[in-house]
Amino acid sequence: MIHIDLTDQPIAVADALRSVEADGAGAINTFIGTVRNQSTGRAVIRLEYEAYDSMALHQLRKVAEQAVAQWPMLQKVTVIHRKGTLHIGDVAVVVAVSTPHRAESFAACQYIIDTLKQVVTIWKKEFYQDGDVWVAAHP
Amino acid sequence: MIHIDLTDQPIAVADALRSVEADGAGAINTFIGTVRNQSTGRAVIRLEYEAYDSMALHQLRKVAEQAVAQWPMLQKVTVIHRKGTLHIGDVAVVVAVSTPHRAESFAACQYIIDTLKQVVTIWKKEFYQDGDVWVAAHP
Amino acid sequence: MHLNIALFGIAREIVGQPTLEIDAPAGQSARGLLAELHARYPALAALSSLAVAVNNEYAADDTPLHERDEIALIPPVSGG
Amino acid sequence: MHLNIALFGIAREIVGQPTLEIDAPAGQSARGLLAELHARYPALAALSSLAVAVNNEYAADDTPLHERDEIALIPPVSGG
Repeated sequence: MIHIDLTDQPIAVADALRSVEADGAGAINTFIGTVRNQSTGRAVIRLEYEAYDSMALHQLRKVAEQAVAQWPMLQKVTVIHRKGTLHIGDVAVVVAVSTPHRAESFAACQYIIDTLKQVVTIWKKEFYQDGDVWVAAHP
Repeated sequence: MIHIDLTDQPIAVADALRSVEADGAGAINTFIGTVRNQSTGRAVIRLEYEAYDSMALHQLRKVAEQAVAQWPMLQKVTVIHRKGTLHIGDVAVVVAVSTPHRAESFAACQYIIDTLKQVVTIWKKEFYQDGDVWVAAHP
Repeated sequence: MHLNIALFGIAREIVGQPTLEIDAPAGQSARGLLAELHARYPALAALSSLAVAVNNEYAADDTPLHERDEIALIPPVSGG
Repeated sequence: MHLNIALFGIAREIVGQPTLEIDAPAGQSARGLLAELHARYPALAALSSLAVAVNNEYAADDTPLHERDEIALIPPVSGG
């Protein structure tokens, strides 16, 4: 019911969507995060995700479990996060959830991506023409 | 930037997702509506969507344009609705939007599917073992 | 004047045909058309809602109808 | 006691290595460890936040550390 992955290979988005299909679930909401060509006004060339793997996997599962506790109608949840070097347009994260009714699919998917960004031990370094920055590291 | 379709062929979900990719859009939200195996407690065997095509296409485009007016950061919007006979698990509708930031991708996608359900001239008839019902027709 | 009305979903089933031709007084409004159709087909009154569309837009109650308009009867929609 | 601390992201760069071995008094708390590391690596104090993780969970300030614990320093996360 909960599928979690952290991978250095390209994320197969179509497979992630299929993984949450369920005959009792009429609503599937999916959030896909991709690498943008700019960040706070600077042109991004590539980025690197570093992960504390064991803790990231543990925390991802906890976030998904919290979502299921909050929205018991959740049928299936898939969260896949990429690590390593990514280029413009590459998929960094996919969250997919299925529910019988649509409002809960939006709420649960948004809860998972919002919470993931707060607690999951993954770090993004953006590379520009003239330097690089660990995102969110400094105030 | 806005892609609308009403089709009697199976919806290619992966193509719909790809259609909203944009280098400036880091967030893609997708809602997929599929045929559930039950509705208000009755087992559904199949359903049929009937459409007033010209008005449905016109209204779908208006809904997408309203979303762009409300969230000017929207980069691309794709809405595809199926018509004809569908079976359990078939995809009935796909809404996909891309934005630079994620909160707006959720809000715009939810606005589109919620408004679609209120105004777009498509009618669903559910078939059960022992009868059929035009959904929402009667109070 | 002569109006051609397209019917869909349960409205099509109640009337028993996909289009309806009716004679109406010049300047007939959407509201007037609905009253006429409710009188002819009482089952239409049991629907949760029934709107008139003119040229692919929902019509206000007092919208005047014209012979050349594309007119349709819109029972409660249920897409998505 | 002897603690092995895993370092990630900008914390790894500030310290200049992916793990750190330090001696700490028995019963050292997460807060105490952070104070010690801030003293050794002042650049850590400039971060928006810095947490201690013990066995894959975020540790409270007063969580006591043990030699066998898997301890990590968690600078501001930025996944997604």
